[in-house]
Amino acid sequence: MTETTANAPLDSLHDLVSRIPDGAKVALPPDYSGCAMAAVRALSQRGVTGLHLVGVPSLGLQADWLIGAGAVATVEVAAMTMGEFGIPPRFAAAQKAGEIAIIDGTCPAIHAGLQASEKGVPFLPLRGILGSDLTKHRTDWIEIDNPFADTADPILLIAAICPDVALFHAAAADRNGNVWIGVRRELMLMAHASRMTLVTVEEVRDCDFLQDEHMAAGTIPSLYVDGIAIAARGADPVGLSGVYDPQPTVIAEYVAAAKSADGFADWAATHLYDRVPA
Amino acid sequence: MTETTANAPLDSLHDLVSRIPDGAKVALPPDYSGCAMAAVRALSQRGVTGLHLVGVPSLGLQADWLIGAGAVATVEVAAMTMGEFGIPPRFAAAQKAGEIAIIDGTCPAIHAGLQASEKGVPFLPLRGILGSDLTKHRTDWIEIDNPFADTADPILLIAAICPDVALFHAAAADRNGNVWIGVRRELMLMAHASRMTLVTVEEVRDCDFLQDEHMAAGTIPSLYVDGIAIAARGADPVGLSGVYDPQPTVIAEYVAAAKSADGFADWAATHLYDRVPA
Amino acid sequence: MTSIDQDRRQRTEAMVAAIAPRLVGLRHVAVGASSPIPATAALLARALSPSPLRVSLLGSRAHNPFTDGAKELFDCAAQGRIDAFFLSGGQIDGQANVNLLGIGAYPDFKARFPGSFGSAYLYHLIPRVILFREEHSPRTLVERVDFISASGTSPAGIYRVGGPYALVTGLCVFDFDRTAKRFRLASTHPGVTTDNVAAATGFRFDMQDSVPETPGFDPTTRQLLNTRIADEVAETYPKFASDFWQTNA
Amino acid sequence: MTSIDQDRRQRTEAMVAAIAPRLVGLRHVAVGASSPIPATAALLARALSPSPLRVSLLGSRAHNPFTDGAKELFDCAAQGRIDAFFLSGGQIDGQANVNLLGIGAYPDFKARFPGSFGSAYLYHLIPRVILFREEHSPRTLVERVDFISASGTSPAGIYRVGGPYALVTGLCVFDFDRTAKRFRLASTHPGVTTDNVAAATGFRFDMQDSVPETPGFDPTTRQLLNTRIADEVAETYPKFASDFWQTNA
Repeated sequence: MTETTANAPLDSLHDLVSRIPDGAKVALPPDYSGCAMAAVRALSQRGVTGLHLVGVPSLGLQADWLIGAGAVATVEVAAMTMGEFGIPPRFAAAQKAGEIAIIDGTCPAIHAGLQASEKGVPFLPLRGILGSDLTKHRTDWIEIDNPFADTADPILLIAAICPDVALFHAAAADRNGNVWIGVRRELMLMAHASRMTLVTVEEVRDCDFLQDEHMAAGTIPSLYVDGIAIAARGADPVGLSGVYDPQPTVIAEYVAAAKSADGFADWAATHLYDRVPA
Repeated sequence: MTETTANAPLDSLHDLVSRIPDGAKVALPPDYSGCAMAAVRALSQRGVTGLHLVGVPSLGLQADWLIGAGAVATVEVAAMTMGEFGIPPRFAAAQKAGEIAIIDGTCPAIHAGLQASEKGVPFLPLRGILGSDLTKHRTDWIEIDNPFADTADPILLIAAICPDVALFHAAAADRNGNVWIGVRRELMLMAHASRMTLVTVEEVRDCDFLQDEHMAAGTIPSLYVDGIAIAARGADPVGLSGVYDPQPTVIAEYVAAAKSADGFADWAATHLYDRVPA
Repeated sequence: MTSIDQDRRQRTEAMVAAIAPRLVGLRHVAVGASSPIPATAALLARALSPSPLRVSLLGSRAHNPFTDGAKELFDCAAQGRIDAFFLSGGQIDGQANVNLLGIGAYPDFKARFPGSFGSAYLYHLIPRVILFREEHSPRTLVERVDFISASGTSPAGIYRVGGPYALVTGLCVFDFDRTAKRFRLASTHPGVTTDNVAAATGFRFDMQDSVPETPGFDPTTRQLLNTRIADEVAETYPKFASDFWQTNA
Repeated sequence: MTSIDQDRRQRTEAMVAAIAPRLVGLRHVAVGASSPIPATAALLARALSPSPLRVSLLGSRAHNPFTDGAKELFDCAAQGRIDAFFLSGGQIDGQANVNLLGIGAYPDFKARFPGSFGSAYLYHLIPRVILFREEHSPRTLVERVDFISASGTSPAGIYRVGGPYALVTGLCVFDFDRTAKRFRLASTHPGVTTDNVAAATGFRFDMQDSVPETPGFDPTTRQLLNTRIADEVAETYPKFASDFWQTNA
């Protein structure tokens, strides 16, 4: 079932995350859209620091592990949420302690910033948003007057967001290093917009998704994929839509433990640092 | 196999094209990306006039039928080409006679204009293009100075292109009016960007593409589809990629006949106006 | 049917009953994630609507029509293809400003909420945005929000096709008057007086002499809710559906 | 092997032989539709390249890697993911301006070409754009194009990461000097003199005293071309492949 290719030789998880330098700007999906949780374990174990996380458009448990592990300097997000479990506990603590920079945005502006990077342009315009206090704190949002309008027509320009790395988990890669993401097109946008794309997958299939008319439309071509590692159940415990469900009891245990720094450290010793696949 | 739904009751070809008013701005794909040729026959037979065709991004035989039928006032395109058959003959004649307005553009600007419409913004910026004589003739392209740059940095803004109608042919619709287009995502962009989307399909399948993870990624949701008509081999003679091939001998016959207005009229009497399905 | 108390059940019912009629007749209603009450109201409105009403539930598989990634909801709104949407808020003020970010002064909030999500954008682009907040108290409904995630109104000359339409709480319904830029008490839920509302509301609002009660469900509608709608809700919100609606009524 | 005359075959071979070495070592070469000579050269370069070279052929199923619609080629170029591309032109001038629109004054051209396609954009964004035009005559290679579809050079201060790298014709190869903004004769094809080139060229160009002959194929490369490469070309250009390359050499 697995096969390496010239285009995308398979990495170990360890090697995959070794390509993420300290201080990198890393685009991550929200907990429901394909999180490379096994890679995040490996990254935490390595002791990475100074990451600038870009939530596409929000972050949850995945980011909280990294924040708890001291890996994160900045989060750029439309929201920090674990859904029914509320605000991620280590994020809440870091925010209270002033230990983390937060670039507060709004979902469509994050998507537009990534689309600007995808199109290789310095900005994209967006309607709405004007009047929100968010605009007061964003030097990378500039209001101009729409040059196509006859009368005054203020519109916001959103600067391109160019992550160094996009990191996510998907159901499968093929033998040529193409990655199938189905309708999760935000992952494709992340890959197009980022300088490097690293992916963990449940499995590698011995076929070519681009030659299969039913798979091609949901496939990120290997052109955009810089590294692939196999990680079976690599999205545990947040789950992989259509493949396996989230594990609410595991998440609840984490949330209970991570309310304090000590509790996180205890939890991490046995659940984060100890469980890194080779 | 076929079924009407509340979301997208099936139209006859005649009823489908009756929703395209004279003078409409109609977005059409190039000859290789799913042309609703049967619908174009029906439209020509109706005697539609004054159309503004937007090629996404080029046009060929499909547009030439409409131009020969006197239906077209304006073409907005990056190219007018029938590939190995050269420039469409009725277009060439209309251009020589000054009977048609031509808005000459470039492929990425047409896509960007449609993306601006898709995003509900008045313009999108694009790199490149500056220095092309095309810019001298486009009042809907405005050069500004990139407000995010520290030094002078001219960049072109492309006005949104908002077609009244997107018209194309696809392999299949499902019972809920969703249309499967596979990797032909430019058709999805056309649908998102246009006020109305009319589609002809080879068949309607008794299933829901959105519930099928392998079909969903290549599907235009019925939300964007305003009318569907069944037209078996509806893309003849330009063909439908992956379903049936173009018919070069039929196309060659057309090109030979349509070199003159009389030749076109003779050809059209038996091949365009006579062959409209009910 | 589980241990949800009767008060909570009644409030939830009243909120659904208040929202649903405000959606009937529309073409497309979208509901954000983690919004079971608006989802229930939207699915009920679809069943009651004389014309086809499309309901898109984010987070649902059966009712999520999007195939162009997470940006599609926002593009779709900007295209004018979404008629109604729902926003909640940690704070909502009398000018319908919404605060989803935190209490206190930015950035060192005393209490931080999850975040603004797409509110700043969708509030401007979707014609009928219905605000909902079950907790109706001076803490949640304030004179002035501490942080404007999404502004309720805009100055003349700002492109804005959307905005607040109503505010539905556990006590009552306010309609929003976009000209006066103020809420007007439209109805109070069963057992709630206008004095109760005034005491629980931190912002000033308009009120006519006589304020009707929020209409409840007739037996046919209740039957629909406890059968077909409960089943539809359960696809996305199974616990909510079993807590609130009898599927064997 | 069909009725293609020997001259045409030799010119085609020389063009492929001229283009391929200019692609070896790159990461990603894209080839537009209806471009069999560049496609052949790109596939040959892939086979000869010491490092992985990706070839994307528009209009090919096996070699088309795009899944985001017709816009993806252009986005991909702007992302810096395409190292080389090919443009032809109805007219090409001495400053490497390309005219794909028509002869005469816009808009009432005496002769109209198909159109500018993506040239105006890709020429600015792809580092190594190779111009190709088999017909080498004062009609095609002119002092000044009648219409600039895509400009060969840009003033300082214009964002431009791409541009002309070489011009390959049926007679010779010019390299483009971006500083001097002029072509320089790099080699002449077998049997062609510099005087032949000068007589056939409508623009002025630079030339060193001694101009080498365009290197041909060694036997190994010719064998590769007539076997594996011919098969790969045939997937997209079956007629061209059978016309020009012996698949049973």
